[in-house]
Amino acid sequence: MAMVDNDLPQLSHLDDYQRYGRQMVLDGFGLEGQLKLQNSSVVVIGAGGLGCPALQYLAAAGVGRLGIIDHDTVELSNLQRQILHTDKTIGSPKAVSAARAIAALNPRVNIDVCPTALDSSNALSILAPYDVILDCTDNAPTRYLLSDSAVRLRKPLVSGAAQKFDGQLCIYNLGDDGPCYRCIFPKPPAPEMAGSCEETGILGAVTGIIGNLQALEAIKLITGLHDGKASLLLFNALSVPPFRTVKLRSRKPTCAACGIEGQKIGAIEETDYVAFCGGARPDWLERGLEV
Amino acid sequence: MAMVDNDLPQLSHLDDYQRYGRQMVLDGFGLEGQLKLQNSSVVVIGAGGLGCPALQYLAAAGVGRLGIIDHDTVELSNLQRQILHTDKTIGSPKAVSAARAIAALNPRVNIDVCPTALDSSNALSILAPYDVILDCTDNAPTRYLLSDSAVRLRKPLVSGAAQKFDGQLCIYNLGDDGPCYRCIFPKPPAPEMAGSCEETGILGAVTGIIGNLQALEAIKLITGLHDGKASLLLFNALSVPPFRTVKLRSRKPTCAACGIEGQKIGAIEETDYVAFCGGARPDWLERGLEV
Amino acid sequence: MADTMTIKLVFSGGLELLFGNERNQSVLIPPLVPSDNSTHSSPSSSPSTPSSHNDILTGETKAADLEYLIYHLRDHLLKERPELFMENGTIRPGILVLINNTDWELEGEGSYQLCNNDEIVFISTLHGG
Amino acid sequence: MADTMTIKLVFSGGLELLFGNERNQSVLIPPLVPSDNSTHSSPSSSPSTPSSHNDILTGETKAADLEYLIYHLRDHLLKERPELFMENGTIRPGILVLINNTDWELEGEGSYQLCNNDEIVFISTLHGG
Ligand SMILES: [Zn+2]
Ligand SMILES: [Zn+2]
Repeated sequence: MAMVDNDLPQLSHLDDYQRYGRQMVLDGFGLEGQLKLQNSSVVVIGAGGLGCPALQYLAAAGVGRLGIIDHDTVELSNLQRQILHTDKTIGSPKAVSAARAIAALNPRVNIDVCPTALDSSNALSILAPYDVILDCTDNAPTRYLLSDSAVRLRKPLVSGAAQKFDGQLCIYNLGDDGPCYRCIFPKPPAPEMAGSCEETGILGAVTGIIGNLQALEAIKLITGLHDGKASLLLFNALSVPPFRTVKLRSRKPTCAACGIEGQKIGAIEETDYVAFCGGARPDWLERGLEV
Repeated sequence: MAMVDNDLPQLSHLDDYQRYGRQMVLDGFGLEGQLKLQNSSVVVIGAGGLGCPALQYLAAAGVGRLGIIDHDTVELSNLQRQILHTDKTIGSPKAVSAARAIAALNPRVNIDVCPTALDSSNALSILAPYDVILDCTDNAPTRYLLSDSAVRLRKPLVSGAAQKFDGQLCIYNLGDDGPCYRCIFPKPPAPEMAGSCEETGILGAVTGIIGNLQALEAIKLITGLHDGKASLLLFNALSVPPFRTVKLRSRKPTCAACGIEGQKIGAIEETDYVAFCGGARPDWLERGLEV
Repeated sequence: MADTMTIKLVFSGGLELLFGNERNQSVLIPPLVPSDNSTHSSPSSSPSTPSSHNDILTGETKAADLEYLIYHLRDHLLKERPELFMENGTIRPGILVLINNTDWELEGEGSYQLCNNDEIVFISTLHGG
Repeated sequence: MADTMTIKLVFSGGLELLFGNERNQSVLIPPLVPSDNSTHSSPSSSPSTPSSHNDILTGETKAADLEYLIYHLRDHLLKERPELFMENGTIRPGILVLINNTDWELEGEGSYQLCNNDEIVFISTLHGG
C-alpha cells in the first residue's frame, strides 16, 4: 500500500488507522493522540500480576516502544493471575514470555526485553530511555529504588500495588509538584508489615484491575488527557464502595529524595534498596494431601 | 502423581494446589472456594472488549466450565482492546479465537465454543446450563434479551458496558430482590442515544477495567464472597474520582419481566430484541489519506 | 425566606451531548417554584439565573422538587433534542437519575424535595462492549 | 457540654491484622481529652466506651485531636504489636492516615481536631504485584 507523501504527520502504517480507529474517534484523542502514543516509550518493571495486564493494554493501544524488566522465571503458581504467561512458558524468563505474548497482540510495537534485576547500579541507565515508568514490582526495596530513580530522571512513575483483596494506584513525581513515594512514606515499612516477604495471597482480578488502571494512566499522561493532579486510588474487592480516591499532599521540600537542597531531612540509604526477608510459601501441595 | 484416596473433597489435579495456591491462602477463600470455582460454570456473551479480559481472569482463576457465545469474526479494528485476539486470528470466529487463547492460559478449563447469534429462540437453551451469566455484549437488544432470560432462568447476570471513556457495571437479578435490567430501564432507549449503533469510540483500557471487574464479581458470587446487595458502579476514565458506587432500587413488583403476576405493567415485546440500526464506521483509512 | 439552592449536576453515558458536552454543571434553583413547573423565563436566559421570586409568587407554588428541576433543565440548560431527555412529563426511558449517589426511585422520584448542594446525576445506560 | 463524638475507622492494606482483622470499626471519643494523651482506662475496657469526663477533668485538657485518637486506638483497639502502629509518639512510617479521604498532612496531621462522624483511614502501603 502506498503512503501519501506530504509534510503533515501520519501514522507509520496505513492500516494503523484501522487498528486504532476506535480510540482515534474519541474526543481529545484523535490522530494527534495516536501519534503521541506511537512516538512514546514506556518501561514496565515487573512482568507479573500487574505488569501483564499493563503491558497488554499499552501494546494494544499502540505505544511505540515498551521496555520489560524482570529477572524472574515463570512458575506454575504465577498463572492464576499473570495472564501473559502460559503452561508452555513455565521456566522461561518472564520478560521473554511477556514480550512474546505482546508481540503477537501487536507486532508493530518495539519491545526491549531486559531479564535483569534492577539495582542501584543499573537503574538510571535502564530507565533513562523511556518517557513513563510503571512500577509493577512486588517488593518494597525496588519501589524505593524506582521512586528515587524517577525523581533523578524527572519522569512520572505510575505505581500499582496489590495484595490479598486490596489494590493501590498512584502517579508519583507527577509534574512540578506531585509527591514522590518517599514524600509520603519516607522510610521502608517494618519488615513484618511488608506483605511481599510472605506469600500473603492475591486474587488475580485485583492485579488485573490495578494493572489495567496503570496502563490507562500512562495512556492519559502520554496523550495529554491527564489533569496533572496526583491522587491515590484505593481498591478493595470486597468493600462497598470498592474504590476510594484520596487527595494527596504536594511534593515536600524536606523530602530526602525530591526535596529542595538545604531543606532535605534524612538521607537515602543503600539499605533501603536491599530486600530484608525471604519467607516461605504455604505448602499447598502438602495441605492438599492433608485434607 | 497419585492422589490420596479419601472421602473429603479435593481439587481434580494435584498440581492445582500449586496453580491456585496464591488465591487459596486468602481469608474466606481457601480450598472450599477453589472447589466451588472448579465445580462452577460461567457463560460469557460477547468475546469482545469486555469478554476478552473477563474470560482471561475467569479461566486463570480456575472456573471449571466457560461458555463463549459470539457470532462475530475478528477484525483488525478489534485488536486495540480485544486482547485475546491477534493479527493471526483476524477472520476467525471470535468465540474460537478466544477459546484458543484461554485454553493456552489454563488447559484445565472446559470450554464450550458457540459461534452463534443469541436470539429469543435459542437464548434459554444456550444459557440454561451455566451458573452465572456475563453480559459482555455491545448492543441494547441483546442486553434486554439477556436480562429477560436471566430472570426466567433465575440466574445472576453480571452486566458490563463501556463506551468512549465511560464504563458501567451491575449484577442484575441478584438473589431474592435484586432488580433486573428492565426494573431500571423498562424500555429500550431512543435509537439516537444507543451508542452501539454508531461507532462512538472506546478506549481499550476502559473495557479492560470493566471486563476485569465482571470476572471479579462472578468469582465473588461463586465463592460466596459477595455481600448479595446489588449496586451500580459507574466509571469515567477522565473524572476525579473515576469511580462512583450507586445504591439501587429493589426488584419492582410492577416490572414486566421480574414482577409479580397480576401486578406487572406493560409487556415484553419481541421488537425489544431487534437491533434497530446499523451505522457506518468512520473511514479512518480515508481520513488518514486526507491528513 | 430561604436562599436560592445550588444543585450540582452530572451528565454521563452520552447524555452530556445534549447539554453542550459538559459533564459537570450546576444550576441555581429557588426554594419555591410554580406548582405547574413553568420555569418563567425565556430559554435564552442564563441557566445560572433563577427565576425571580416575583414571577413565581403570582401563581400557586410548591417547594422545589426534582420534577421541577427536570423542567428547568429542559428549558434552560438543554442544548438540543428535548425529546431525548423528557417524555410524557418525566425523564425518558433509558435514563437513570441519581440523587446523591442513590437511585431516585428510593428517594421519591420527581417528588423528591431538592436541598442545597444536592448532586443530581443523569446517566444514559451504555450499550457498548 | 458537647456530646461524645463517633469516629469511623477503616484499617486497610494489612493494618487490619493488628486490629482484630476488622476493616471497619468505630470509636466514641469525648470532646475534651487529657493534654498528655493519657487515655485513662484499662486496655481491657470496651473500645466503644469513652473515657469518662470526670477522669479527664482532673488534669489539663485539650479538644480531642488526631494525636489523641492514635493513643486511644493503641490503648483500646489494637490487639497486638503496638510497635507496628506507633513509633516515637506518632504513626509508624509506612502508614498513611486519611481524614475524610484527604491525606492527613493537608489537615494538620496530629493536631487536626476531630469532628463527629469523621472517617479516619489508616492504610499500610502495599508492596505486592
Ligand atoms: Zn519526595
Ligand atoms: Zn425487573
